[in-house]
Amino acid sequence: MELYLYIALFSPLVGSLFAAIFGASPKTSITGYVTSALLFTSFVSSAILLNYVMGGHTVHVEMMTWMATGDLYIPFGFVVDQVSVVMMMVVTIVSTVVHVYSIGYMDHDKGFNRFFSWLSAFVFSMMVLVMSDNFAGLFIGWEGVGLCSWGLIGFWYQKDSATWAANEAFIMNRIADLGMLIGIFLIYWNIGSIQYDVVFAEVGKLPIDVITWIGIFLFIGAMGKSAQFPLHTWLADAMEGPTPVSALIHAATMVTAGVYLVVRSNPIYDLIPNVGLFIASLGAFVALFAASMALVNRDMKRIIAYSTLSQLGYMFVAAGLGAYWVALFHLMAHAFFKALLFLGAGNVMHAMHDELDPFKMGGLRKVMKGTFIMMTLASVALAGIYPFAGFFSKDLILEVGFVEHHYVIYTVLLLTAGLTAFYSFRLVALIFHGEDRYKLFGIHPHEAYKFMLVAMSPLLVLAIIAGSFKMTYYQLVTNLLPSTQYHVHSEATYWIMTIGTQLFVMLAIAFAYKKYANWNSVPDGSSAMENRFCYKLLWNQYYIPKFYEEVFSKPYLELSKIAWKQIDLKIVDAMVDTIANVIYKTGENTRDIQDGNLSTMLRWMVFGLVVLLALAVAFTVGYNAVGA
Amino acid sequence: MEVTLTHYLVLSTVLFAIGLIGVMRRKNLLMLFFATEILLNATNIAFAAISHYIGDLSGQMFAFFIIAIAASEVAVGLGLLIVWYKRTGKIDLDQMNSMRG
Amino acid sequence: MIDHILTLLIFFPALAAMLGFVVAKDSMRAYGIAVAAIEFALSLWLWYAYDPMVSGMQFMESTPIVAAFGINYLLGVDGISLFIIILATFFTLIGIASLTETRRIKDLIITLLFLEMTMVGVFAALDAIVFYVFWELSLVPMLYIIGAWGGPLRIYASIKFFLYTFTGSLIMLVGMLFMAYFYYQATGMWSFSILEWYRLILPENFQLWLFAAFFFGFAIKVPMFPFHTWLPYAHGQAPTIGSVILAAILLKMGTYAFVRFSLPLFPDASVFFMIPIAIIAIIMIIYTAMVAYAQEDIKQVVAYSSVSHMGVIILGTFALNVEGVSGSVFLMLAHGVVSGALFLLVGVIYDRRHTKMMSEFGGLASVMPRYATIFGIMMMASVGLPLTINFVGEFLSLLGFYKQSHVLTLTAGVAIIVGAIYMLTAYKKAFFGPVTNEENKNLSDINKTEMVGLIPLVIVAIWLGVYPKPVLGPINNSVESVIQLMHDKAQSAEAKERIPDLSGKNGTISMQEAH
Amino acid sequence: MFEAIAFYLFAALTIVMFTITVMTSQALYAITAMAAGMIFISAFFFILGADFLGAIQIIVYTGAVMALYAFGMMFFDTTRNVIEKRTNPKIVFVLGILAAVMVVAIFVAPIVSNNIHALYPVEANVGNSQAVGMVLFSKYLVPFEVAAVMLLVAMIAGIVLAGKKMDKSLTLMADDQIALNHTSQESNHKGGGH
Repeated sequence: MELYLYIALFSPLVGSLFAAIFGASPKTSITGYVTSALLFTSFVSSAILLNYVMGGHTVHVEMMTWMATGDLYIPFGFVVDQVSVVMMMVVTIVSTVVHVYSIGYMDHDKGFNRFFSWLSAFVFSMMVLVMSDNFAGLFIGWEGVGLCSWGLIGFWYQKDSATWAANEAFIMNRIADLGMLIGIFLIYWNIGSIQYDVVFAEVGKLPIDVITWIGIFLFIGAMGKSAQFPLHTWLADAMEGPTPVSALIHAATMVTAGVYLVVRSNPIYDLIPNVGLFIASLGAFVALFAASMALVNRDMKRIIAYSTLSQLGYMFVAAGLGAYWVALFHLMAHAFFKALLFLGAGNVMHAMHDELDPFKMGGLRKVMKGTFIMMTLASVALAGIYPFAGFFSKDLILEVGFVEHHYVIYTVLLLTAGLTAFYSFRLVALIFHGEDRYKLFGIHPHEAYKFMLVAMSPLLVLAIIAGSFKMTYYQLVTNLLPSTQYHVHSEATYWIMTIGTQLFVMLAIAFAYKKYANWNSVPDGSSAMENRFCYKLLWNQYYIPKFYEEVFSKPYLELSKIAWKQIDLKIVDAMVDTIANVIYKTGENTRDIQDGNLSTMLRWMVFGLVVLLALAVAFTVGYNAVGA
Repeated sequence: MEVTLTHYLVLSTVLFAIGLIGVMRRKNLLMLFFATEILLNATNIAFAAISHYIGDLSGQMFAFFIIAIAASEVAVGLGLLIVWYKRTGKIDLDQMNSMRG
Repeated sequence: MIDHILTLLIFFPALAAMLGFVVAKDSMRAYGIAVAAIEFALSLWLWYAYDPMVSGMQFMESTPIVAAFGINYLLGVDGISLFIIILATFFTLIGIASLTETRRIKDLIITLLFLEMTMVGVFAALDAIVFYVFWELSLVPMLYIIGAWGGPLRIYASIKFFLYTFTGSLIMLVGMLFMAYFYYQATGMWSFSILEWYRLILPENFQLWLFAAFFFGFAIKVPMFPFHTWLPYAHGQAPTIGSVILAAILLKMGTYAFVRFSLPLFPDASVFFMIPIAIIAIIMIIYTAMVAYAQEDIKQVVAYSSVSHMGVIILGTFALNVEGVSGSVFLMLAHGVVSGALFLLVGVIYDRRHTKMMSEFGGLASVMPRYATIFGIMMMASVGLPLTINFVGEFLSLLGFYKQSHVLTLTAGVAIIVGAIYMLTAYKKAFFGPVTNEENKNLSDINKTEMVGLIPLVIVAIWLGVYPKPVLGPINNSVESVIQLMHDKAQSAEAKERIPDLSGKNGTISMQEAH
Repeated sequence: MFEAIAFYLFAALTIVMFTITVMTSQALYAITAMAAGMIFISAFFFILGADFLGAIQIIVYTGAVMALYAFGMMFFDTTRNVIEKRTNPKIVFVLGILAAVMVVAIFVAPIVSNNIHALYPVEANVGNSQAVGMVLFSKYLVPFEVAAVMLLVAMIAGIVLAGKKMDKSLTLMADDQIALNHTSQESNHKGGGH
């Protein structure tokens, strides 16, 4: 099985390096085929491993030593257990699909080879992240995906906004990574190892405040990668990257790494329910907060990005409340339908020549039937309608909130579910229904390549049927995760809740359709609604990006300039120069003594003699005084 | 009325001070040379006195060598002085300022 | 021959440089490369012959110079100095091989070979006077390189460089003389041997003063805030090769000397000054990172970033535990490789455009993709991405210091954020965006000569990031003996507690074997 | 008692003589007073039992050095008053006296004298000249020889410097003069057969 593990892990790397060889040369389709094939190989290996793990085994290998000094010992160790294999499956499935899809999507792009190199490198990093058997390995993957995300968001590096977004993403993630690093340090100095098995076995013996700090710092790491408030702004800006990237990285895999971390560290978080509650509360807040921003946004990809953010909030609620398997399940289901949604959006963008404003589309269902069906179904899944994947996972989270008696969280999540349904179908309605507003802009949309749609189909299938794996999945992961079942106590309450939720969601969908299905104009910012305070607040993302800009970015730049021009040049360096100048000036001024007149020199000589004698006397007197 | 080493040393110092004043005061090079001779002689007295009172001949040896050096100094110094005088016609210290820094 | 390999390593380049005067100008480059290659091969042989299991000094040589004062020509290497010596020979080779300078190349290569002698000498010397002599001698070739091949302000920069570092060294010399005097008082014999000094347990107040004296010499060399201002001028005016050697090797003399002198000689003072120095290091990290962010000249960005990273090295050194000190020694190598490479890269674009202003660039990624890729890799290494050489060192340094202070480490950890900020911003300014400047449109990508210098550095940066063990192992063994020595010598209770006792460490070794 | 009277007498005389040497504006007075002072100093040597040194003092100083000065003065026009520019005479005296006071203070403080031991003690049964000779030709033989060579060198130097042909000497000419002289000599060489 070790062989399969290595194949699953390293074939994306091989693909990446292969594509990198052609990185600077013009498009060669072979890079796309090779990387996709290698990704598929990785997927097959993961599937074999899944099968093996289902048999109750786990695979644990230690490839080689990485760092060893003092008491520290960090190997490159990989583990395939019930949790990591689920993640591996999600990652390989989505990335295989995205790779194949990208062959079509990036067809005309000059950086075709570079793109595949980055994309496969990302998959490799992600695999390292999920398969590592220690926190340092996790951190390698953690930073690796950050790097690839940087490279892919800024893929179109000629665009200033893209590179800006890339840097923003990287730096924001770095802030969080510092937290994670500190968490790792804490673990090391308190436990003496950062291997998962050792840490989880020993963590219970630590004082509670230490565990709390560990939990907090690790979660700070998770907050960055999963774009939780207040480090969320980068995710929406990351939509500058090519759409397959958004699908793979910023929906299905990388952003869920934070959830994975919390799930993986469940023995730690189990000991600190207070931190768990904080995580859950933050998750619920982000769910609502992100959904509200999605309501008014006019950028198709950003809307989906906010929806991702919102769903990540759901996952954190589950994870924070100790329902780790539920969180992971939603992670999985979400990966499928959200990737599908993004890829569908990619098709639309292609058709609309990179137009992102859904108000400028409309009526596209006529020309893009396949995409229309897929996106609608994905939205249905996202909204959580029975029997799609979203129903099983999302409803479960609501139940968790209810069963754990966190009614506020429950209410917030319920409300968010309604909002989710509304904005999802607002998007679908605006894009595919109504009048053909795109004609105003002289665009002739066309459906994407067939093979792209075919490539998307596995995701469609999974988005529909993933819910049915629930019990198999449950049995699998509860080998490792706490196996709490979340059942509402009375049958009646359960049904009322479920049906009520469904009705509420459907109502929201219906409202969205009613409002937007027959939209016929492009808003120009003059309508009454658009000038309302609430709308403006949401439209400007609660002014948070502006706030960051004004409070952090600009002052930092200003401060840096002050540090350089005022402090470094005018104080620190000037001080050094002053000392040098004083010495120089002293020489310059005292050179008059050297007027060449021997008589004067003789006087100075005698003067020096007198001074020396005086010193001798003084020291002798002093010495005698002390000596006596 | 015992004459002690201190007496000699004080005498030596007084003579040395006179020489020192001469060195600083004189501008005529020849006169300056006289002053340096006084300095040397002042130290010689000190050496001889110490030699006597300690009962060690080293002091006298030093004085002896000082006299030798003083003699050579006069020979070379006067030679240079004559050269200088022939070149400039003056032996005034104030005019020797080619070493101005 | 292996018994005298260190002497050979030190004086071979110097002899070759002397012979270089008679070599024809046209064949000077080949001659220089050949000499540097032989020297590098010798240093690799040194590594091969080095026994990584032994923690003490190896290949020791001793010849009395001034026997009455205990001054000996005493050489030796341990895990701490071994790799810095290799780094020095490696960079001299790379520097000469990828030399693009055309003015008076013969003089330049001869100077570089002399510089190589002094660098190897500093790291191999175990006698304080020999160390001091090489330490000061190293200033002369560098002064000449900056002063003769530098930019318009080269005279100012070189004099500042020389006088500033020289002043610090003088204070250090006073410290050394005092140290020898204390040794004389304690034992009745004169000795300048560092190894002999190690055995001396000084009273704490003596330690504080001596530590301070040594500190000035080292801190200016490192350069630590607020003594760093000579460095931007030196880098700004120095030719590419000068900056590369300066950043890669010469700065390491300071940090190396901290590990070689300050820690084992003055354990109590090290603990006493730990927090203040850590604070200086943190100021250095964050403040210079901010200054780097404000720069308009790409070489200055790299120069200040180099200062910022030196802060992490200092922090790791004063972690006073095996993890931190090993990490800081490793980071010295990493910093050498990465900042050396970055200076080489800046040199590449400077050769083409004769400007270092980032506003003049922009969009270089599309014109020079290979250049952008290598720059990107090195930038990411500088930012401290895992699996690059810098990460190992930074991780271990910060990890080590975390044992001493949580809050300070958290603050120092900001390094990874601010480092990303200035590096990414600089990269964005230079490489991303559309090509706006006409002059940039037809720039040629990296040529073979430049590749020769850069590719090995990329390989090393990634190889040692993925598999640092061959280097980290010997470093670890030697550092462990240093830490144990410090623990045994420490007098105050605080120092005993801060510096871990490794004598009962067999348990962990067996644990490692079990893995 | 006799010793004390002699000491004070000669001390007073020496001081007076040397003061005249330093203060007078007549070169002849100065040299005369100087010569007298030298002879008076030799008296101290005799009092101190350093007979040989006393003899040397008279021979060398009053005989050789003073004669040299006297000859030297013939070169200069020293019959007139020596005209000197005085600047800050007060400083001169203050410094000189200060120096004297300091040295006296150091000498008077009895710290040094206790620690000095005789390395070459005076032997009671031999005379001073004999003792001096013994030390001079054993311990101080090399310095003595060096001093002899030095005197020889000084003599030659004095002759060379003050010698007659010195207006041709290169040390005396300014650079351009030398160049001029040199070329003229060369041209002489070429053009002349003499």
